[in-house]
Amino acid sequence: MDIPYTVEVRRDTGLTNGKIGIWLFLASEVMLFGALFASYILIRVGAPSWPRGDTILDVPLATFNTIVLISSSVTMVMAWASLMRRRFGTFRIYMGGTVLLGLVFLVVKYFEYGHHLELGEYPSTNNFLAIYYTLTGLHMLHVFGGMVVNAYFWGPGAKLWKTNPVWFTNRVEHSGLFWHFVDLVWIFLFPTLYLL
Amino acid sequence: MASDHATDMTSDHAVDIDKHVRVYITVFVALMVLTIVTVAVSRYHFPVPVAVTVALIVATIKGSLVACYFMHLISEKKLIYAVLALTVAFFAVLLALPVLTYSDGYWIR
Amino acid sequence: MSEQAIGAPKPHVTHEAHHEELGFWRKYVFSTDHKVIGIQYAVTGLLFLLFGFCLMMLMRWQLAYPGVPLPLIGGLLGEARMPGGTMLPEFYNELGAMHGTIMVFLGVVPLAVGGFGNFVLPLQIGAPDMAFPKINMVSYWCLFLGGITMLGSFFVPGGAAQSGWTSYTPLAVIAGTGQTWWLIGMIFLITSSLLGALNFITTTIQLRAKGLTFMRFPFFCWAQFVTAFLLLLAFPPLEAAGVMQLMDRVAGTSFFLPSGLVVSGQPLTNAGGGNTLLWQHLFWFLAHPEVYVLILPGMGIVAEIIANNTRKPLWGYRSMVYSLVFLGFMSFIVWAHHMFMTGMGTAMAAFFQTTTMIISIPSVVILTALIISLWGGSIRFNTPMLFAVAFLPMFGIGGLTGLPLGLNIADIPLHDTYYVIAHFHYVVAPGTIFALMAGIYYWYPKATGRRMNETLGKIHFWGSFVCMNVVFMPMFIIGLAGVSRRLFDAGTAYTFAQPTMHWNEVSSWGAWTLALFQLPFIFNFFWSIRKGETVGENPWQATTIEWSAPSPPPHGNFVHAPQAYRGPYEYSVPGAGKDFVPQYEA
Amino acid sequence: MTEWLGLPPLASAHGGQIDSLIGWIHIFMLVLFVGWGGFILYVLVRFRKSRNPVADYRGVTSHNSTYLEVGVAVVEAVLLIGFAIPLWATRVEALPPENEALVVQVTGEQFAWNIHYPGADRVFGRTDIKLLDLQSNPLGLDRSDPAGMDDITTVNQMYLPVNTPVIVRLRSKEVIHSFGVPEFRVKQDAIPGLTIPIWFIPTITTEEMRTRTANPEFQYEIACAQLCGLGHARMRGFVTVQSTEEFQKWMEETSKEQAGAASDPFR
Ligand code: HEA
Ligand code: HEA
Ligand code: CUA
Ligand SMILES: [Cu+2]
Repeated sequence: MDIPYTVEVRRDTGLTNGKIGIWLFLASEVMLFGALFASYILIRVGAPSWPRGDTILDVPLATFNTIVLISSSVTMVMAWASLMRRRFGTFRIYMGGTVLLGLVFLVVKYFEYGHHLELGEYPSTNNFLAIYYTLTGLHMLHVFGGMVVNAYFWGPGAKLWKTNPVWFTNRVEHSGLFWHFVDLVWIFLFPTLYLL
Repeated sequence: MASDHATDMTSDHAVDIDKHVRVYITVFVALMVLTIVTVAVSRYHFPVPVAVTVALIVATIKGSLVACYFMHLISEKKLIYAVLALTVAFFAVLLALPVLTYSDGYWIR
Repeated sequence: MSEQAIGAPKPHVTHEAHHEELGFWRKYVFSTDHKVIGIQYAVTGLLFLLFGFCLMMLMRWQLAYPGVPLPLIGGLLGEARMPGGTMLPEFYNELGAMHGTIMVFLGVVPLAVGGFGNFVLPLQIGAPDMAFPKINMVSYWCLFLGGITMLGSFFVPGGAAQSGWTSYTPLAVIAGTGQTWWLIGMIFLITSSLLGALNFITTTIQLRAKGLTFMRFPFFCWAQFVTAFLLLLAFPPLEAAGVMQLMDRVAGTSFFLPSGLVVSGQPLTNAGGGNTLLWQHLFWFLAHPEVYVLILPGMGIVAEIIANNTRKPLWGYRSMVYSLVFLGFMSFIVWAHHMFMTGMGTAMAAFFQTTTMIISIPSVVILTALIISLWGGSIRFNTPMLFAVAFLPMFGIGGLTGLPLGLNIADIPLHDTYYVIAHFHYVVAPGTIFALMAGIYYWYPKATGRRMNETLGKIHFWGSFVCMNVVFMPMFIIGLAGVSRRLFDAGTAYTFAQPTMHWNEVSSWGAWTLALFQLPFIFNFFWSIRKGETVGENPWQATTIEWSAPSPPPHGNFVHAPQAYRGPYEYSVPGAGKDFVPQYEA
Repeated sequence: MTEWLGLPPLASAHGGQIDSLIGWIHIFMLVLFVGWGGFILYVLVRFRKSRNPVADYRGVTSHNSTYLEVGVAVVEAVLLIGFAIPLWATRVEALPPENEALVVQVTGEQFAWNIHYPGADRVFGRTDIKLLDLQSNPLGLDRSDPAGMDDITTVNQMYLPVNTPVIVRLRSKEVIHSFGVPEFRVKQDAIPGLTIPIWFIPTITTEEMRTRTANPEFQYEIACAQLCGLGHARMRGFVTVQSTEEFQKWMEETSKEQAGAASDPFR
């Protein structure tokens, strides 16, 4: 038995199940990060003094990472576009690129964390670092999750392209939506943590 | 539209997709520029309120670009808009939380 | 969406190939069939309800006879918990915290949302299954892991969480290991609920049968739909808070720890600068919507059963639906009525009191509509109906006593006393639990093809109805006398508590008798699977779509896709041949 | 009018208003409950299947229930705007001026109430965590600070003058406690990191209350209302309400005695 509207859209909503599902998921993600941002503001406002991000954190490195993540968003959407144009080869390239860029991001983060830990700057040191580690850490988990999914569509998942291209394209679009959201979160994390 | 393409492989829309791709590139460039801008601005240590407003405005623009074009929100179905509207409302409540806490009473430290 | 898309080649492999026969494991354990998952959820929920009840019966001994060794059982629980059979305060606090947590997150939510939602909702909207069967399975197993974690926490050194189900900081941060397990367990449970919620919403929107517009929904579907949104949007903030408390505990951060804390004479070695109230805000931001998550499915069930057994349409269906949606929306902006005594100023207090009073109105509207629906009916008093009718006054008591709590000047003497305990138990225990029992008796035939025994059912009902009131009515008296909750000795130390002590005894005996009256139910539940009277598709002559499927429904539910031709409750239509015109009959 | 509710005997100035609000809202609740309850019973009997075999498709046609709902809303609005909000405002904003009131600092800790009086000079002495000693000096009060010399600190024993406004400054050392005195109709969480003032006017001395309640052991008790750990159930303080003279006498004596004890070199 097949579930209706996994591939074709339902007439009255004009949407597939997956599309609605991913957006609902993102909605809950918004509330998750929303709560963290709210906590950040609340604690910062309450604090007698608060360090400027760039006095502690490495802005150039983070800027580089921002660029990496944004580029990965573009490759992601290009990957989807190539499927729309029925160019599976280019899809592979772009998708591979997306995954690699994600990897670069994680590697950079790894060194960033390592650096701070060497300097003895732990989450427990002060609330600025506490927030920094918590927010970026959670975001990092999201990046990792997105990478796994994308890698799957790049590799084994791509089999679906042969049997049901439409469905495959949809799934890539949905994992793309998640990936862009992760990028979007970073776009706000970057200034709030590093620049202010 | 854009979202429907997912379910629409007819070649005459390929043209349409090309248009999209061009948009993506422009957005990409814009995002890069804005990134540089925020960093640059933060170099001059403006007073916190100014810095915050600028940073947030830029971030919001970047965010909306990603949401509208990469995530196709610019042309989504009503249903998705409805869900997001609801979310935004409660998100606002969340962000009001600090304000509440420090507005009155003895919650202020 | 182009024709070609609609006519796009159906995937050869759907999520999993149902077509060939599945093995035992895939069919009954790691199943993706919403009915199997629903039953898994329901049974898990019931077992946890029973477990939570057992914890509470232990506590009730200590409350009735503080410091008196508990015969037999007391000895078995070990020196660490009940040396010589007398309960230690740490163990009492464990039991209290875990009773609350288990009842709410592992008992009622899995049964009401996971169980009834999964089993009934797709059938009622005429769907072959949930929109995302795999995610559905994952969400159940997340719940399972969460449950295991919570149970496991009883055996870690220092025992389970002891800081109440509210886990207020800083107490929870400086508490023992059990709290860490609690937090991890909660993160599993939250994930489970989130996955479930997005699945329900998508299913409801996408998989509705042809002709089933939202205003033709059975009230139960509406209730589940709104509930799903509450879960989806209210739970993430608690997840965030949970992560932060976890950080505070394991990584030594100070999100919830202000500077300068001195624990038993020793300054706390942490950075400080956190905010204690932040936790309460984030917790109640979830936990108030959560309490409506506990009640709304119950209301849905009651509405179904009342319509069916009065043999007439619900009165004021539309107003009920609007109230429901409004209720759901409002429930996000009343949370601080749990924090009236934390020192809020006039403006905050005014705001949250007002919203709290406003949110009580839709409940009044819904209750009123349900009561008035009885008028003019031809009322059949079968077991489901008895539980459903009893729900009304019980929820009435619980709800009405919410009002004094909602006016914070009146809340001053009542806050954190047994009055609060009584208030919310009237809504969750004789309220929600009764509604859920009604639902079990009502949909059991659909799930098993057999009806539960009526006589046993009636014994179960009358016994529970009397006992519930014996348990909780005294708590109002105790609370009004000013006795605090969470006292491991029921307030023995306090002079003003003395006059209330005997009421604790009454309440406890009520609770233990209540347990006895659950035995017929438990027996009935298992016995009827094999021995119950067999029934056809539609034993209750009901109108909603789930009754058009065979009982029990096969995989894929319907022989051919159903269609809705009219509203959900077309009973006793003048001029119609029979006294009910099903939604699904042309 | 609120005896039937079984609230503890009332012994504070503002408590009366609270009681009457509680009384009225409970009457309102009873009316609703009895009304609807009666209605339900009647309907269940009148429309049982055996008596009414055929249900009426339309049911109730009148919309009187709407008036009821509006009625409920109105009553709630009145209670809210007429009583709750203004009364709360007087609780948190109309604090008496400190020079006319007795200011006491109460610091909760696991599991005791530390009571701190500023003494005759009405100024609280400096406290310092380094001086803190659980036995002799739980608040770490600095006796060498001139302001601190005449200060009085007690554990779990609070003395108050009758008919005098009292401002209690609530604080906590580690976890959240809740300062509740049922007879005074006061309750307030003690939140670590915050200092929260509450105020009330005791109207009945302990002595008088003993005669009234015909209980020679009667004591006003401070009950901790917020779960704060193992000793939560035992975190009990006492309030002794005395005539102003008695209170003054107590304050002078204790002040001397504690100052002496602190300066005593052999101690
Ligand atoms: C299902 C759960 C549930 C529900 C539905 C409610 C409903 C309400 N609750 Fe309750 N509440 C809890 C669960 C619930 N609550 C829990 C668990 C706590 C304690 C948490 C903790 O501290 O551990 C709590 C605590 C709590 C507090 C905090 C008390 C304190 O800590 O000091 C407050 C304060 O405003 C409150 C208010 C209300 C109000 C105004 C409603 C309103 O929505 C009620 C509206 C309903 C009505 C007004 C009744 C309408 C019916 C009729 C009019 C007809 C009745 C008559 C007949 C049928 C015969 N609740
Ligand atoms: C849904 C929520 C829920 C439910 C249903 C209950 C049900 C009950 N609760 Fe619970 N309780 C809470 C939520 C709940 N409670 C919370 C949140 C707290 C606060 C905790 C804290 O302080 O942090 C609390 C606290 C609390 C206290 C106060 C403890 C204290 O403050 O020190 C007491 C005291 O008597 C109590 C008693 C009871 C009793 C006697 C029941 C009875 O009604 C139990 C009835 C149960 C049943 C009737 C079970 C039926 C199920 C079956 C029989 C299973 C059958 C199985 C199969 C068929 C497989 N509860
Ligand atoms: Cu201090 Cu409870
Ligand atoms: Cu609430």
